[in-house]
Order: sequence, then structure tokens, then C-alpha cells
Amino acid sequence: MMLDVKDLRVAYGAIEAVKGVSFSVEKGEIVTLVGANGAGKTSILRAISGLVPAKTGEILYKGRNLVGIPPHDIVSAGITHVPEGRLVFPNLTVEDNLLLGSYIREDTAAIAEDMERVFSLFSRLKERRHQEAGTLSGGEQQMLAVGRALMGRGTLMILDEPSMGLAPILVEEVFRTIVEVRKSGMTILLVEQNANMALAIADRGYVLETGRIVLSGKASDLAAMDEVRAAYLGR
Amino acid sequence: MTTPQETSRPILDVRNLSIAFGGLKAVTNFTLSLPEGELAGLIGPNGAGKTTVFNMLTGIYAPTEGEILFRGENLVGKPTHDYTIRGIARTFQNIRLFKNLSALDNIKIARHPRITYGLVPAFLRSRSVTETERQVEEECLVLLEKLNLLPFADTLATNLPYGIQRRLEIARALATSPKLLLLDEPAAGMNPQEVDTLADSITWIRKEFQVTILLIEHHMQLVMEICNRISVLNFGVTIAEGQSEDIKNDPKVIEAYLGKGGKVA
Amino acid sequence: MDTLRKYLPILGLAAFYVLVMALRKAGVLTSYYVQILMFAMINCMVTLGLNLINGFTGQFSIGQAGFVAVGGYTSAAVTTLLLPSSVLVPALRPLVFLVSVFIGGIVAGIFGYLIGKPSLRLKGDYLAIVTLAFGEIIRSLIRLIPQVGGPRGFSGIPRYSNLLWIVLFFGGTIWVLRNYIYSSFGRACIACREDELAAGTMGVDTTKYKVMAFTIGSAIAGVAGGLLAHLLGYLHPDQFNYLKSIDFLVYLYAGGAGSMTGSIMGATLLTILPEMLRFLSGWRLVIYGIALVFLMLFRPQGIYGGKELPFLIPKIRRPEGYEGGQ
Amino acid sequence: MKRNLLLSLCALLVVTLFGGMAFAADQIKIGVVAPITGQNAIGGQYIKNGVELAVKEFAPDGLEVGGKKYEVKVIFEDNENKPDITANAFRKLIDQNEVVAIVGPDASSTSLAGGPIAQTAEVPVVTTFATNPKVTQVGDYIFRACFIDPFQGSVMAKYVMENLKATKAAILYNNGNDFSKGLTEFFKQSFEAMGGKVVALEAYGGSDIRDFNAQLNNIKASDAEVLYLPNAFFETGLQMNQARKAGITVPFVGGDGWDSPDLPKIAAGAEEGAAFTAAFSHEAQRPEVQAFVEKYKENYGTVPNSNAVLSYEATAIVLKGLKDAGKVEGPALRDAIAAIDIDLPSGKIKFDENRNPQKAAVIMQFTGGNTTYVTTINP
Amino acid sequence: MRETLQLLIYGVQLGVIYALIALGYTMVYGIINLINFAHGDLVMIGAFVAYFAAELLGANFPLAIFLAMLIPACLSVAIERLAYRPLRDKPRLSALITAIGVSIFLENFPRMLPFIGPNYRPFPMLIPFKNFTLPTGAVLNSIQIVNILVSVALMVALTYIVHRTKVGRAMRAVSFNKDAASLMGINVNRIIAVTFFLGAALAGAGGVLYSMTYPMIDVLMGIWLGTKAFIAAVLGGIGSVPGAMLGGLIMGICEVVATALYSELGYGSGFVILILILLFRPAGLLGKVKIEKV
Repeated sequence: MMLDVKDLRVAYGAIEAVKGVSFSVEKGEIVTLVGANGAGKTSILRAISGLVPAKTGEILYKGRNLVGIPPHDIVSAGITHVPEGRLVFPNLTVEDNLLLGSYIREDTAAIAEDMERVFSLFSRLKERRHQEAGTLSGGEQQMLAVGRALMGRGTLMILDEPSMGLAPILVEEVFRTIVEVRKSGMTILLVEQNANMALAIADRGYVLETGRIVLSGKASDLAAMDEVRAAYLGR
Repeated sequence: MTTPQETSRPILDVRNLSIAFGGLKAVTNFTLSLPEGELAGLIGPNGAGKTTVFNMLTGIYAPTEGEILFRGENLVGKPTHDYTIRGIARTFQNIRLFKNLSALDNIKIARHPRITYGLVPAFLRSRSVTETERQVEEECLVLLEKLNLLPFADTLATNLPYGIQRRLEIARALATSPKLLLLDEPAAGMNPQEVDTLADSITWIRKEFQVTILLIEHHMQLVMEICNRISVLNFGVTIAEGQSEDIKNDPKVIEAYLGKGGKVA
Repeated sequence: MDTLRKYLPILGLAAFYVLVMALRKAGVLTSYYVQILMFAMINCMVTLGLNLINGFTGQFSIGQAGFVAVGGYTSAAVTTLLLPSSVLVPALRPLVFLVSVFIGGIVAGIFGYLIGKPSLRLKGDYLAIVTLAFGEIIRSLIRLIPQVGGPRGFSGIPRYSNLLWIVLFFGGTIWVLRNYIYSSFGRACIACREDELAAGTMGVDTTKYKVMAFTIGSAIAGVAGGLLAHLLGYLHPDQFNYLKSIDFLVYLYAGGAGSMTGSIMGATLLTILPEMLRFLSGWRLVIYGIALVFLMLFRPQGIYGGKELPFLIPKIRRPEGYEGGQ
Repeated sequence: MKRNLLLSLCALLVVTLFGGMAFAADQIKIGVVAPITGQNAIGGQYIKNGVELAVKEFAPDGLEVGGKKYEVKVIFEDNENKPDITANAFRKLIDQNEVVAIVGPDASSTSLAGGPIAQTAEVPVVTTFATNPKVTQVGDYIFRACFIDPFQGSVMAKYVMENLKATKAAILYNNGNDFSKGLTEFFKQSFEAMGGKVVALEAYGGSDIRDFNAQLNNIKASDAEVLYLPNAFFETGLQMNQARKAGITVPFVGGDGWDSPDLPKIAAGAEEGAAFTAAFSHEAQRPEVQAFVEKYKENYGTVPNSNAVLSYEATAIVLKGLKDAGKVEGPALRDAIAAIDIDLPSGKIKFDENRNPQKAAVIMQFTGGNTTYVTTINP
Repeated sequence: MRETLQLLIYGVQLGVIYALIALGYTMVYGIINLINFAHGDLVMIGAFVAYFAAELLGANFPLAIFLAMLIPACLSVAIERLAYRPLRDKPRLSALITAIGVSIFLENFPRMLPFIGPNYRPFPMLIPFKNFTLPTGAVLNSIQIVNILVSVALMVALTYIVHRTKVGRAMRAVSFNKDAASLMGINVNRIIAVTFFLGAALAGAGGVLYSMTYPMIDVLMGIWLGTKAFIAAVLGGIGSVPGAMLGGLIMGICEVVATALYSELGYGSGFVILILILLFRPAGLLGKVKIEKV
């Protein structure tokens, strides 16, 4: 088991955003958490990477409980988080952004290799390697965010709403990339609002509603269920 | 009881509204005409520019082009508070209550433009001030009661449960005595039961307070259920407009929301 | 009962005055303590004015000493140059003093308005540094006016201030400020602090209320300046340099921003503290510095931040059935 | 935690409240107000030395007043060189410690803030270095040990005119400082009355300023034959240093603010030949001077400067006054000081009707890092 | 013409020192939004370190400036750890008040130490003084040359660190968004400490250069100098490294020119320039106005 989350609760002041959630991710899988805005998806991811404290519960990563560990140590342990809204560093060049992705590593030669690998994956980034990241389009920024996460050579990548604010054509490209990334051996935990797309590429999925998991199962099964559709478009 | 008439004069007439941020076009030629008493929905995926439209309709962002005719008057270029005083009120996507104030004080601030006593009486707290303040307190309490918020009157906004905060924000907007109410994702973060209640509340509010409502919402079920008409926005452009059934089956809308399902894998 | 409640603060203030006078007569309080008390009350007033700007309206001004200077110099100019005590029958002197203090307040308020109007579109620390700059410019301009002594200081100011006057103005300031803060105007200011954007959509003309708070806060500083001028009998431009402004800022945030009680506590305590530490001689500022750090580490919100003593909140009677509990 | 803090604060208050009352009655208490912290803290140290030395000298084991022996107790209070803090210090000394007289403070601005308090309380004050004429106009209890601005300014004008034979002067002064501004005005007045011309008048805005290059650049461009620097020693040191680096070669002259052994160190040689007015010269051969200088050196290891001398003299005036008055009481002391006639290091001291001392000024000059006596100019 | 060039030289010599000190303000502000009131006092500490180094070890300029950078830098890191870090998630102004407290402490504690005290001390000559006359007639001296060279070298070094090294990238990442930075595996606390270290090192160097130009030091010398530098930082756009450099230079030159034109008000010119610039560019010369997200 790569990641095993048990009875996780997250609260902001008096408001409980995640109300006891358990799920797991196996090595090599793509697992997706889908649900409406405010369902608690982002809070779960932020708890995993240590950005918000878990109120109760356990987050077991390769058997080690991550609760209470500072975010930079969680990154060193092998979890790379592509945050919601991408959060690329706008005043830094594309190359500097990628180098920051490899911050925890010291192997200069391998870093350079990995950068070439990212550039071969996203050719548009290569063209813009000396451009400030803030000048990239939304889709390119998302590529950069994923590329930056790859530079950490982690084993688990968690992606928060990679399709947000992207044109459909770009959304497709992003998802194609995710599939590519998985082929390279990465395990992926994906949070998405675009349920059809997410379930299409995932192995398994969990449906969240207001801080709880209401449905779970094989992604293809979930995709066929009316409940999922209902959660987005109404009955 | 008044029912919306298709023929009635539009309360809001938005023409070719466009805005760009540093060359990036966020909204292009947005046009909308709302008859008085209408309950309309504005939908679209994340980042489609819906909130930007609201920001322009409340004077927070100045549009690069276009007109906002509200009850016949073009409001473009006026400061935010003028929009409110003329009758446009709104809520925010990510709740912007005055966090360190009680629910009651939040409502009282919204009454601000309707309170007329002068600065000198305020300094001296003259009898007329005390009297007005007492009235304001009563009005606000009555409003809180109407929206079932009375028990929370003295609680600091920041300590209220999420759903109550959402409701309080609507109450606060109503306290400005609006003619047009803009609700930005009122159902965000609510569970199905809460959403059902919200749907009832919104229709009730429209009747009770005689307001026209424009609603941004992701929760399609809610929008389909209560809105007379719906506009769909994607990448700052209106891609569809009409009744809920038409919208539901419009392929462009489905694609905007769900993506081209299953084509990738 | 309600009438009693209404007049309680006035009674309290009167009792405070009588008590101080009695203790002084009895020899328990010497005029040294009374003088510290007077300085403390003047500092409280300035801090309360600053609190309206920083604490209640959420603007970050750090040039308050400049307005104290404007008020002090203006008021002193009235009583020293325009209507010196030598040309007045004694009975008129208190009246002239009173008028001069108000004029000081008004002129400081006008300065506040003129400075606030263009500067308040700046945000946060940018605003702060501009207010600081204005304070320093005011100080260097005063130096160039020979009529008020220039760099030699303004001497020969009649010493009209006494405990009674200061208690009256102090009480008046608290009363007026309390009334303001709990009026529609005050709520508009607080709304600007809490969320300027949301305040705008509630129909609050945010610019107007920010400028208003700035003007009133400066005017109060000006009144305090007038009292100070007539207490010391002497003013010097360097008394109002930006380090003095920083003092007021420290009183405010150590006491707790957004609380009148906090301002009063902060200013009083920190005015008295250095005097009480006099026996430490040169070490006392060392201790003062450390004390500030510890105060903030243990009470980051200030001594009384966000709270208020009940008598500073006007009570509004609620109709039957609406008496919500806390 | 909070309660303990409050308790200890209360305890402190009580201690200070009653602490003042515990002293024995056969004590004479003299207050000294000086900057111990803040911008002028260095002045406070010299004042302390001067006062202590005077007590040692004039009341070695108590002071006999009206046939009774009193112990002399000196109480130092810090005024941070601020007017309002000075008012507190005065109040404390007068009300808490019940001092019979106050020595200091050393600046006109603070003396003007403290003076009225002492005047009302009928406690004589002898300020050490408050040169603004207005200081003693506060009332008949306020005296000073130094001479006033007009005198010093005119003395230097005369010296420049007659001894240096210069008719065109430049001035660089601190327009935030009363002392500097006063000397400038009176120098300019006298100098122009004698037919000289001030060809460059440049200002700077306070003791914090350390860059005078722009002003010196203007002065250099003028045809001044002498540069008057009526400023504090540390400012002057920098000004001389920068002036010479900038290539200004005219002689420097100044006032008694220069009188510090630190000036030549800061000026680093640029002060050579510069002349200034002072109340006192440690080089003067009068026995009073030599005796004083010896004692001072013995106690503090350096030669005394004006600050030290003036506070020594102010204290001496108070002690002599007490002896003359025959009782420990304000009004009697005031009358005694007003009528005083005493030989001190800077000469015979008598007060005029404005309570300013009638004393001669000396012109001193820097040579080889030390001050040398040039001449004495009588009032 | 000769005069203009001469004034420019004076202005630049003052401006580069303002710029060095302004950099510390701007870096700390950029990374934790704190106006570090104690920064000016670190300049003073730097000057005193150099003074004692010269007293004890002889007039060795490289050694003196090295120590004068190292010691305030370490002190600054300690201050950050003890007085600022515990308040990082607390109301923003409480850290400002502790900074004021720290500043009061740093000004008054050394004064009470017998070997420092309140006196003004002459600052030793660390390099030989020599005047050079330029063809235009303006005079340039060895101290000014060293001053400008060292300042420029330090600014180039800082720019290199910020833009070309790993730690610099981390600093820029942290100043943009602490969460996003920590997701890169950056230890945010450590990077903040590094920022304080670098800022204070520059302040220390600024203290030495300032004291060489105006060879006198005392415990309060940092207050006014620090304020001027802070204004320079705001002028340039607080949080912007090139802004601080530009702001410092502009302040220095404007002050000198204004003083030469009208010395009665010259020293206030910095404030006037500041106000004028901010009225037209509310976020300073190189600062960016943030658009509020709704």
C-alpha cells in the first residue's frame, strides 16, 4: 500500500471541512477523488502534504504516519503535490521553476537529465524555458506545475484540479500527460471536478460530498452511475 | 403576489460588457437583460468569468467596454457604494462577512446608507440617534428572524457554522434593501438537504423581498430547479442562453462541464 | 436605573477626579504623580485618536506626533501670540484656553484631512511611511517659523492646563469616540477595516470614512497637543519627531488595537512604566525594550485587544422576544 | 503570570511612593537633571563628573549651613534630552525628593520645559549649558552657569575681524538646534555690524545628519575666508573632516560646543589651528584653574571640558549659595545665589539682573590634537 | 558642470550606502511582510564590530568588513528566531512592536556596556585617504572609490545569489507563496533565516562603509540612517531588490542636490520625493500593485 488514509478529519476553526475520510492508493494506480466545490477534496490533499494539520486520523505513507511532519519533509519522503491553481512561481523563469521542483535533490547531472525529460514531455516549455512563468498561458502553467512535480522524483504525485480554468482542448492534453506520467511508474492521486475525464483515466475513484465519501469503486463503474452525474448536472 | 411579466421593463440591461486584465480578455461582450422580478442563473465552468461579471455589475472592476443600465441609468464608472445605494446587492463566492463582528452588526452595516442622522448628533449621541439606533436594531433583528438567524444575532460571524455564514451573507445583502440581488455560488459547500432548503429560501426571498435575483451556481440541480432562465458562460463568452431544459441538453454546455468524456483513455 | 447607567461614566470620572484631589491633599499623591497622570491621560487621548485610524478603520498611520505638534503649536499660538494672558482679565483666560484647544484640534483635523485625502489611496505600509514623512515635514516646517520659536522652541506658553481640564477633555474624548464608534459612522469605519471591498458593496463610501477617521483621529491628537502645550508651557519641534509617533504606535498595539480600553491601558501603563523604572537609571530603556518584546510574545493581540469594558459600549434596549443571549 | 506581573508593578509603585520619605531630615538634597540616555547621553557623563567633583570639593564631609551640619545628597535624574521627560524629572525631584535646588539640565529646550515647574515651586535652578536668553526669563529662580548666545557670537565675530583679519565668512549651522541657531544669528549680526559679510549661510537639519558635502560644496564655491561652525563637537569634527577632504582650506572657528577632547579624534587632524570661544581654558595659568584641572584629571583621567566645568561651577554656586543663605530653603537660596560672588575656574562669577553670569570668554585653539589658550575677551 | 559632477559623486556615495541598507529591509519585507525596525541598529552593530576589529586586530579593511557582516548577520538570525518567528501567524503588527522593542534594546544595551558607552567614537581609517582630481575638476577620493566598488560588488553578489543560486530561488519562491514553496521541499523557516542573515550582512557592510565616509560612530547612529534606508526601500517598491538599489541611489542623489539648492529644507527632501513618487506610483518605482481577488 502506497498511501492509506484512515478516518481523516480536518477543521478550520469551528468548521469541519473533512469529516472522517478513509481511502487508499496502491502503488502504480491512478486514484481520483471527485466531488463538487467545497466537498473537502482540497483539504484532504493539503492534509496529506502537511499544509494543514489533521485534526484526527492517520495518513500512512509507505507505512509511515505523516501527521505532524512539516511539508518539506513530506516532499523529501517522496510525495509531490501539484496544488490547486497551480501556484507556479510567476517571477521565476520556467527553468528556475523546474529547478525548484528538484530542490531536495543534490545530483546535478541527473537533474539536468530530468529537465530534458520534462522538456521532451512538454515541448512548449522548452521553447519558453527562459520566460517568466507568469507570462505563460493557463495550460502551459499547468504543464509547468506537473513538470515541476516530476523534477522531485517522488513516488506519489497528488494533483489538485489540474483542469481548472483550462479550455477543453487543453484539458485533454493535461489528462493525456497524466496518463503519460503514470506510465513512467508514478502513482497518482487526482482530485477533479471534471468527473468524466477523471474517471476515464483513473483505476479507482471516490465520490465526496460535504466532507464525506459517499461512493467508491472502480472508476469505470462509477462513470456509469447516475449518482455521479447527478452530483454535477442535477437529475 | 407579483409574477414576473415577460413584457415588464428590464431592471437590468447589460450591453456588450467586456473586460481585459493586462491584455487577457476575461469577459467579452457579455449581454444580459433581466426583467423585474426574474430569477436568472449564470452558469459556467470554473474560471469562465462569472464572478468577473458580478464584479463589474457591482462596480468593483471597471469594464473596458460596455454599459450597465440599471433601472434605465448607466452605472459604469460609478464607485461601488453607488451601485449598492441604487439597489444592487451581492454575496461573495468565498464569503466575505465582517468576521470579527456579530451577525447583528453585519446586518447593521448593510443598513448604513439608509441611516440619515448627522455627524454631530452621532458624536453627542443625541436622542434622535438613540431612537434611530433602536429602530435599526429592531429592523435588523426582524430581518434576522425572518431568515431564521435570530439565535445567532450576537455571535461573531467567524464563529458561525458555514451554512449559517452563507445565509447571513444573504441576509446582509438583503439588508441593503436591494432591487437586484446577485448571489455568487450560494450552495457551495452545502449538502443535498441544505441545497434543497436553499432552493426554497431563494424562491421565498424573491417573493418576500420583491427582488430580482441573478445567481451564479455550480450546483446545476439547484439552478435547473429554480431559475426561469439561464445564461452559460465559458471563457468569458456567452455560449448559451435560455430555459433550463434547453440548457441541459445543449451539447456545448455538456462539453464545457464534463469535457469530452471517455475520449482520452 | 437606566438614567443611572447613563450617567455612571460621568459619575465615575467625577469620582476619579475627587479621589485624586483628595489623595493629593492628604499628601499620598504628590504633584509628581499627578503630573504623570496628566501626561498619561494626554497620551491616552492621542492613542485613542490613533486607534480610530489604525484600530477601528484599519489604516496604518504612524505620523501621529505631527498632528499633536500642529494642535499644540496652533493652540499655543492663540494663547501666547494672539491673546496673551497679559491682555486678558483672569476670568476670560479659561475661555480663551478652551477655545484655543478646540482651534488646535480643528486645525490638526484640517491637516489630517488634507494629508489623508490624497494619501489614503495608498495601502498598508505605503500609507504608513507617507504619514511618517508628513509628520517629519510638519516638524521641519515648524522649525522655520520664527514666531513660534523655530528650533529654539516655543516658550512662555501660559500653563493653563490642570488636572480638571485634562480629566474633562479625556472624559469628553472617550465619550465622543464611543458615541462615534457605536454609530452608523463608526460601523462604516469598522467595515472598512474588516473588509474594504465588502464594505463598498454594503453601500459604505470607503474613501469617505477612511478620510473621516483620519481627520477625527488627527483632531483628537490636536486637542491633546493643545493640552500638552499648556501643561508644559513649552514646545520644541524635536519633541514631535517620528520616534514620538512610534511611541504612540507602541501604546496602541501594546494595549490592543480596536479597543478603547486597550488604548487607555496601553498608554497609561507605558507612560508610567519608564517613570517607575527611574531607579534603574540608564538601564530602564533596556528593560523597556525587553518588556515590549515579552508583552507581544505572550499577548500578541495586546493587553486588551478586541475586548471592551462594558461601560464603553452603549446599550440599546431590544424589543420583547428579541433578547438574544450570548 | 498576569497577576504576578500586576502585583510586582503595584509593589514597585508603593516603593517609589514611600521611598522618598524615608530620608533623614539633616540632609541637603540637590537634584541634577541630565541626559543619561538618548542622543546627548555623553553630555550626561561629563555633568555627573563635574557635579561629583564640586561636592567633593565644596562639601567634602557635609555642608555647614546656619551652624548646622548637613549631609549633601545628589540625586541624578535622566531627562532623555526631551522636554516632557524633563518636566517629569523636575516634578519628581521637587515633589518626591524635596530637593532644595536643581543643577541642569544642559540644553535650553529642556531647561525651558523644567524651569516653570521649579519657578512655581520656588526651587532655584542653575542650568549648566542653556545658552538661550529666554531660559532665565522664565523667572527669578532660574540661573545659568554659562554665558548666553549673543555674547559668544559677538566675541567670535570680533576675533575673526580683528585677529584673523577676515571680512567674508561662511556659516554651516544646525537649524534644528537652538544653540547653533542662536550663535549663528548673533555672530552674523555682530560680524555684519562690524562691516563683515556672511557670504555663505548653509544649514542642516539635526544632529543625526552626517553628510555635509552638499553644503560644503557651496561653501567651497563661495569666496569665504573663514568658516564658522557653531555646532556640537561631534558634528563639528565630521564637518572639519569633510571640509578638508573636499578641499576647503580656510580656517575654522566655532563656539563652546567644540570643547571636548573627542573633537580632534573625530576631525582626525582637520581641526589644526581652529579657534573657538569657551568659558574656560584648562591651560590658563590661574591657580583656580590649575587646581581644578589637576583634580579632575586625578579623578577621571581626562582634562575637563566645558560641560564638566559648567556643571562643576553650577554645583559650586548652589553649595556656596546655601552657605551664604544660612538656611535650607528656596527663597533664601535664590537671594543668596543672586548676590553670589565666587572665584571659580572660569573666573569671578557674579549674576546680572537677568541671572546671567558675568564672565569672560576665552579664545582657544587646537594645536597638535590639544587645545591651547589664545586670549581672553572680557564682556 | 564641475559642481554637478561633484554633487553627483557625493550623491552616489551616500546613495549606495542607503541602497545596501535598504536591501535588508526589502528582503525581510518581501519574505515575511515585516518592517524590521531593528535593521538600522544592525548597521550600528556592524560599525562597532569593525571599530573593535580595527582596535584589536589592526586596520585591516577586508577583515573588518568581513566580521562586520558576519556578526550582525548571526545576531539578526537569533533575533528572528527569538522575537519574530513565534509571532509569524499572529496579528501582523505584533511582530512590528517586538521589532521596535528589539530596536530599543539594541540601542540602549550597548550604551550600558562600559567598553561601548554613549560616547561618539572616531572611526579608524581602514584605507589610506587620497584625493584624485578628475579632468572636469571634480574631486574623487579613495574612500568614495572603495565605497562605491564594495557596494556595487555586494549588490552584484546579492543579485547573483537571489537569481542564480538554489537558495536564491528558494527565497524568491518563499516570498511568492510559503505553501507553494514548502511543496517544493523548501524548509521555509531556514530560508527566512537565510534572508535575515543576508540582509543583516549587507547592513553591517553598510555600517562600515558609512563610518569610513563619516568617521564617527555611536550607539544611536542606526536610527536615522535606518529610517532613510527604509524610505529608500519604499521608494523603490518595498519587496523589490532592484527597487531598493534604485531607491537608495535616488534618495542619496536627491538629498545631496536638494541640500545644495536649499539647505534649510534639504534633509526633508527625501520625504517630499517619497510622497510625490508614491502619489503617482502607489507601490513605489518598481513595486507591483496587487489586484485584489474577489
